[in-house]
Amino acid sequence: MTLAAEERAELEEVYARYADLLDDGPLADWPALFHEECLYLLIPRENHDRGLPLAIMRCESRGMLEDRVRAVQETIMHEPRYLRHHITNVRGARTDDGGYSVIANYSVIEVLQDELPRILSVGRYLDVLTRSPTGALMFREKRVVFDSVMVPNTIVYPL
Amino acid sequence: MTLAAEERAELEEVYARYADLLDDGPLADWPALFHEECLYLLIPRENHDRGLPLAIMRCESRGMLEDRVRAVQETIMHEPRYLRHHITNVRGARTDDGGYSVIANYSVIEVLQDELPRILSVGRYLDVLTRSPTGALMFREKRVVFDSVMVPNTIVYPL
Amino acid sequence: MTLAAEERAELEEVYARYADLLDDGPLADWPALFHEECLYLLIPRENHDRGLPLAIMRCESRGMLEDRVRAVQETIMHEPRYLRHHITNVRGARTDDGGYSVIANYSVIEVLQDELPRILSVGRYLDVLTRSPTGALMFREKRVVFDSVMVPNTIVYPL
Amino acid sequence: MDVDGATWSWPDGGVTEVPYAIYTDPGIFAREMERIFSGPSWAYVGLEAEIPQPGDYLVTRIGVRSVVIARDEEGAIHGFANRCAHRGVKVCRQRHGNARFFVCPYHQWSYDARGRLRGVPFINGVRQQGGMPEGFAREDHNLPPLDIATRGGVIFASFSATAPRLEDYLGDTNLSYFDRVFDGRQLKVLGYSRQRIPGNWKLMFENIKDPYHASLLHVFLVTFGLFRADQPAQVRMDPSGAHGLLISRRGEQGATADTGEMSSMKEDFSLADARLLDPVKEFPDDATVVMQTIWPNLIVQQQSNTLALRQIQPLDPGRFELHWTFFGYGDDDDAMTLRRLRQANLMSSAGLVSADDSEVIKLAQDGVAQYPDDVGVMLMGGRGTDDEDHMVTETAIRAFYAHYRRVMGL
Amino acid sequence: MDVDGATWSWPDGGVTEVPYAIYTDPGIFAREMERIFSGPSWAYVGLEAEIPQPGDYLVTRIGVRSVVIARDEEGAIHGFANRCAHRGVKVCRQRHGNARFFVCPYHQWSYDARGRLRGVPFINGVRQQGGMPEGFAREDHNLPPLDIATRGGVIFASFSATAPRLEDYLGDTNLSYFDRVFDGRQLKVLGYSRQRIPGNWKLMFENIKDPYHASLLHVFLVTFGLFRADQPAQVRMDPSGAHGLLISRRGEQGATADTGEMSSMKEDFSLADARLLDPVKEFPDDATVVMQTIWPNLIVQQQSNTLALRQIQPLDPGRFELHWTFFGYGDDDDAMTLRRLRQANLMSSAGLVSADDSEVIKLAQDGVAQYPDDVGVMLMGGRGTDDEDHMVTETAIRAFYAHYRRVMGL
Amino acid sequence: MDVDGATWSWPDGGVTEVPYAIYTDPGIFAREMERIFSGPSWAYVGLEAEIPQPGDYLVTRIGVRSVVIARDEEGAIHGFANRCAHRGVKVCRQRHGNARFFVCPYHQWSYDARGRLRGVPFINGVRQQGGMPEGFAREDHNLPPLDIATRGGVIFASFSATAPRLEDYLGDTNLSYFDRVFDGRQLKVLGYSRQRIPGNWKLMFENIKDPYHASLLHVFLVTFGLFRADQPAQVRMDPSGAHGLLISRRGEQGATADTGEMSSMKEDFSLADARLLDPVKEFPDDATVVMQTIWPNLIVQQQSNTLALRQIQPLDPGRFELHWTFFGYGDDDDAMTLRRLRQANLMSSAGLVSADDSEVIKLAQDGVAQYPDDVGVMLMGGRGTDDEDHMVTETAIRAFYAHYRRVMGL
Ligand code: FES
Ligand code: FES
Ligand code: FES
Ligand SMILES: [Fe+3]
Ligand SMILES: [Fe+3]
Ligand SMILES: [Fe+3]
Repeated sequence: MTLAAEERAELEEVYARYADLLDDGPLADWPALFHEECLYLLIPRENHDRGLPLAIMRCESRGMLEDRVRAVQETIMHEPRYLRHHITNVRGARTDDGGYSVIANYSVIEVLQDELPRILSVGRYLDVLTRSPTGALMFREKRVVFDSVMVPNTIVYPL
Repeated sequence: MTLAAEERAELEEVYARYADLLDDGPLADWPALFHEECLYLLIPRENHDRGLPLAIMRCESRGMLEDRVRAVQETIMHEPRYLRHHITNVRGARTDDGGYSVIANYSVIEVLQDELPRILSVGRYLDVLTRSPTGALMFREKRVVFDSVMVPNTIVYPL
Repeated sequence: MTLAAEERAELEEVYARYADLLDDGPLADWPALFHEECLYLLIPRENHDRGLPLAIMRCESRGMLEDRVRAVQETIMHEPRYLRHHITNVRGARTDDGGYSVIANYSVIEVLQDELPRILSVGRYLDVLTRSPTGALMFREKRVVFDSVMVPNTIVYPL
Repeated sequence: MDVDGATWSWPDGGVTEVPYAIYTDPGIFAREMERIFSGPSWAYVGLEAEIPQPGDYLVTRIGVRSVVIARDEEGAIHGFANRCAHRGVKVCRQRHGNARFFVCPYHQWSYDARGRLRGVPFINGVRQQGGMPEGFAREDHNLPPLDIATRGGVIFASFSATAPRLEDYLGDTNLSYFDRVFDGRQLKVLGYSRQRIPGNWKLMFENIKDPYHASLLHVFLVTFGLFRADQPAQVRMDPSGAHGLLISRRGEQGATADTGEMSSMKEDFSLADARLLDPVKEFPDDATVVMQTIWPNLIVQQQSNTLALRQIQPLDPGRFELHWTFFGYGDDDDAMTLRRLRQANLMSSAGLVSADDSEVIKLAQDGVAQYPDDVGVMLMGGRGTDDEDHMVTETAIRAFYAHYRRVMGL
Repeated sequence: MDVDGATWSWPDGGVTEVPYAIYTDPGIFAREMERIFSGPSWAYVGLEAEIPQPGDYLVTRIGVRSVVIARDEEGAIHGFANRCAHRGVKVCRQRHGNARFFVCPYHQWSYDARGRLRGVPFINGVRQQGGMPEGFAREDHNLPPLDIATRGGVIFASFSATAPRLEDYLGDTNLSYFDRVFDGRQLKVLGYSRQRIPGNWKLMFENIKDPYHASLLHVFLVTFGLFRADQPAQVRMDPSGAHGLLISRRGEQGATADTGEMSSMKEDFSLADARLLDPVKEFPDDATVVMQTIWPNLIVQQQSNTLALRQIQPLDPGRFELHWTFFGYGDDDDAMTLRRLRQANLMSSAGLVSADDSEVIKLAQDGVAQYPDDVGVMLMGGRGTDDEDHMVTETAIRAFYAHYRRVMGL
Repeated sequence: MDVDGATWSWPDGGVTEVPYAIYTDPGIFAREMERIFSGPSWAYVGLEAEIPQPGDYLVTRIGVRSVVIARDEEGAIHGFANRCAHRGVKVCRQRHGNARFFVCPYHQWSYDARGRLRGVPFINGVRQQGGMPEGFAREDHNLPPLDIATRGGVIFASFSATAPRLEDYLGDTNLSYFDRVFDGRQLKVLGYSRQRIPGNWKLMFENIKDPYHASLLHVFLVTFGLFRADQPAQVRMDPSGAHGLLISRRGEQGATADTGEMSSMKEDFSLADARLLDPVKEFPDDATVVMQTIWPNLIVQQQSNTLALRQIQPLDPGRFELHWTFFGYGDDDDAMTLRRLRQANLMSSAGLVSADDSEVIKLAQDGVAQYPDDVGVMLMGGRGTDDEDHMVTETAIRAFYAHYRRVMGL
């Protein structure tokens, strides 16, 4: 089943805003893209393919997303860096509740101070979006399955 | 001549599915995106620009695509790897038979086991799509012209 | 405010053509995508974030863009190279004059002769597009804010 | 400098001064691979639970060397170098699998689970032509075998045939804490996390053997009282100093007389979703954190209810990989499994706590690499290398380097 | 180890044992660049068909050194180092082109097709100021020239003036097979394929000189009977052992008495589109595959109807580039050209067959790099270095290393 | 080769022959870091305008070493190594900021603006346990300090305490031209450009000290008459030859008697938008271009109205970074600021002119790296090292290497 142009346009907007908030902030607004009851998993493709449950980030509610954001900003010691997303090849299907189940490819390029850009992470989003009472699309589930199983040092920010 | 939103949406779907099948499989379903009489060329930009015909993959029918897929899976000895496509900046024009001639940019990031992600190939698709009796878009021609003329070791999977 | 599918499609076309002209030429046609009174800045994110005005390319008119293009082709000594753009996650808003203010993510992969592909530049476009008398969209302002502050040797072509 | 050329020697000051050269010098690294990782040590290579069935195998690295750990048809575990006896090709390309024989892709020499050469195609030639010469014996071309020792479901291997019994190697104290986690219950693998850290591999051991940093670097730990300098703690070593234990008990949160010096503490930070931290007691003693370091490549982590083995794989003087295996027990109920998975948010390549460590290790490597002739000082808690009953000490690091100097002859 | 310091020597066992150090040691690599690639050898640099017109030139590498091969106004071919005599700048940046003079970008010193310095801007200064001093003579600053030899449209070059005649260099047997492909007909370049392989350059020669692997590694070849150990074959060398020939004739497909040991064979694999393999006989003899290796950097491939030259360009001990030039003949009809292009599916950086080789070479480098002190064994077919009439032998590799040891003084 | 092993020596020919090995050899690079960048030299580290307030600091590199330059509460400027005295961690991670104390992230040792150790958490232990031993004195663990010299708002630093007065170091001529730009007016930073160039750091100095290339390589300069060999010019050095000045005055455009040899000139190229080039005279003298090179890491650029400091940061023999700081004066009006910003199109990592230089430096490194035993020749303008009044000379490069050889003992 393919998406109508208007549906695709709406999804592209959501993903553009998602990238925007993670790359250019404010990071504190990013959790608002998720439903209060949500599941966010950052999971190595190796675990995903083998049916192993371990994720390197696991947030089971918007609250946990907010805690992660706050920790990134207030508690985690890390070098300054820039991140840049490319989210492409969005494909999906309508769900019964007027939302969508979506698959998209992503890559995140990281720039550490005085370093050349490098690929921090690459993989696929396995998402379920639902509609808020106001009709806005929100993430109910987001599984970031990353092919780049060997992480270059540290992943500080959500992807 | 620009594409209407619905036309663009339909093309985006085709390319998303194309990426999906190569990156996450089943690879065996990938040839079905092509017309039985088709031409698939994986050609270094150097040859393309100089008018030299040699391609490093040359499939002149869906059957040859199937043979390539089967060889990848059954005969070629290769290290395990993940591939991830980004297909962007799709632009095209309607053709007389209701299909499209399309140009798109692509990159493929490769992840070998225990290695960091790297760019395997980058370049441009020069495609001709046609409609099947059922109205579905299929590739009649696909020229993968890759800028990354110096191949990092081996290209095992089609791009 | 989100863009309608048709608006998004029109913008995607503009950016696809933009990438096309820079990656595959003719480069001489690229300035025609800009309004005669335009501002093109290639500015390190570091300067942009700190409010420092210095850009490494600064063109204040289409004429200056033409001068840059001509210098690239006739006066700057440089090694042969291929460039490939990915312009993604386009988001924007309509402006009063029927144009758009747009933000998009970009990356440019560079291939030097006999080298492996590498990321030349990554960042974000901060653009203002306006309509020409004929109704075509043209860039009135384009700020290329690049995260990859440490430039790998030289940037010869506009990004 | 040239460590082999005897033009270089360890500076005075015993183990209170550590020369930066040991983090960057290729000659020292080469000797480490030889004497430490290929010497009479027991390197962690995996869990029995990862290769439960006959024919199951896994591939890992000891130092820079790829090795295969395989279970034979009788269920016995063996190990051998992952490098064909013919012309050196890596025989095994998958990280894990099940195989009766290991067949090299190049000429299909095949080896059994012991790494013994079993098949050589065309050994007698084809149609009376070619084949192996007089005197060629398969048994002369087995793969270099590894000694294997297992305990509590954990597999160790050694390139040397002269390593002491694993139990003697660990020593009583470390053995007892090892048995505390690996108590005979079935282990259940929950998943893996892998990261490549741009620092010398010894910086990882320094980090885990260093209770001093925990209350200062790890704001998250301090803020939520998970680990603090003013909490009851012990530092324990084996007699050699090679292995170490960091044992602590969660205490009060909030400010106390001693938190003044923990300037990093965020008193106003409370979790929006408390489920992230809802530890339950699951071990007989009161310890809430036990970090065990086992020479030369293993960290056993028990941080509240998140259990993990961290395997250190050096790549070169300036880089190492950390391979995490998260696990629980076969008898965990779903709630406990979920708890372990949630607490894993603190410890991984993206851990709320461990991210501090991988980031600071990079900063350490960046710092020392610029000053090859300088030294670091390890004076906290004095100059000794003995056990301590508090966290304000670098004694375990000093003990580690005392052992290191003996093994390396530096 | 230090090969120059005489602290290292080739292990006993002659050429049946090859030390892994020669694949990884920088000192050995430096010596290879000096004695092999800059010594009295003939390195392949291109085809006359690539520079047909006066002024045409191409840029390639001999070992790690960039060189220019140019045709002068009289049509004669010359070669010289691509490195300005002034301050070392790479003079020529394009892979190929047409130029009367080669002008360095930095100060525009210009050289002719022989690499002779012709122009020095401001050699006499400007307005009586500056310029070159007394005694400066342009002829003292020509670019290091290369000796050039051509045969059958193929161009070879040498940094040394003492290389033997090309014909003597190749020897009768190799010369006759060289002439078999380069028989005087006009050559038509079909295109290029380039790949950077993470392995030592000698592993490429081992691979092509090794008929033993073909029936085992190359499932595709075996499955379609293109190359099998039970087919008629010869291995031929020149007297020095430097060059080699692998000659075979396609035989039956399907199982035979001997295919049992070719466990990899896929009997049920038949092509959906048979056009991929429709070879036609085009050479006088019955050989369907002739792979020729020419010291120090060339492989001439005739695999059915796909013809290619593979040029080896070492980068460092652990990496080399393979530059493929595919060609046909000026008198090929379209059907033959199309046939060659189709069969190229088997041989390139994405070849159904050659992909096995580039992948296995990486696995070999990965394997040997971990064990610098070990050796590979080359005993298949005995210990000799003579010609053989079958495929079950490593004789050509042994012969190659016998020559290698002489040249390298190892 | 081994420069320390005395197995290597500078070739004959004084400074007219420069061995390529100095661009590629690790041993020579290590000695450069020691004797040149850590020796009695003054390295540029920043501008006072970048740290105007008490507590302001910036982080930069001298050679490969990270350093902090900080202004204390009294407004005095200090510098120290950015490397913790405890265990080597990079203390400061931001490129710039404001801080009263510099706190190492690992154990929060804190240092003041002089790099003096002020705080050591738990120095007395916790609850009578642990802490620092008898005899531990904070003052024994200060960070290695830098000597600081400032002039005209420019900050220089030295790892050595024996560097001469900055004024004596520069010499009268260079000092006067330095004062010409840094004349006491407030400086206004316009922004930064940073690039990593794949060449040896000395190639950057050669380039700027080389007026000979400007009229030949830089087609844009020549075409628009900004810099030409037939224009009035001087080359000036300090007595040591370490520092240099290239001074020229814009002359006519279009062809003249001497442009014949500037084959690169594009007479038909006129700007579509002339605002790119509308220089105004702003200095008392007639010089339109003054390029000053200050040993060991600074280029002061005045090209028409674009002013920049270029700081050279070597990474290894084959790579260096160029960090550009563009500036104007506090009393510039908007038109002048805009003019400087427009003219910056000529000079940066994407400069219409400087792009030629970064590209040619890569080509030089590519060229010399292939021929480690060859030499470059520097004969233009003779063999001397004295000042000249024209552009057709390499005298400043010869003077640079004469000084280099003395400092390096080569
Ligand atoms: S290399 Fe393993 S079988 Fe030959
Ligand atoms: S370096 Fe070639 S002309 Fe100066
Ligand atoms: S390393 Fe800086 S405080 Fe310990
Ligand atoms: Fe820690
Ligand atoms: Fe092969
Ligand atoms: Fe210049």
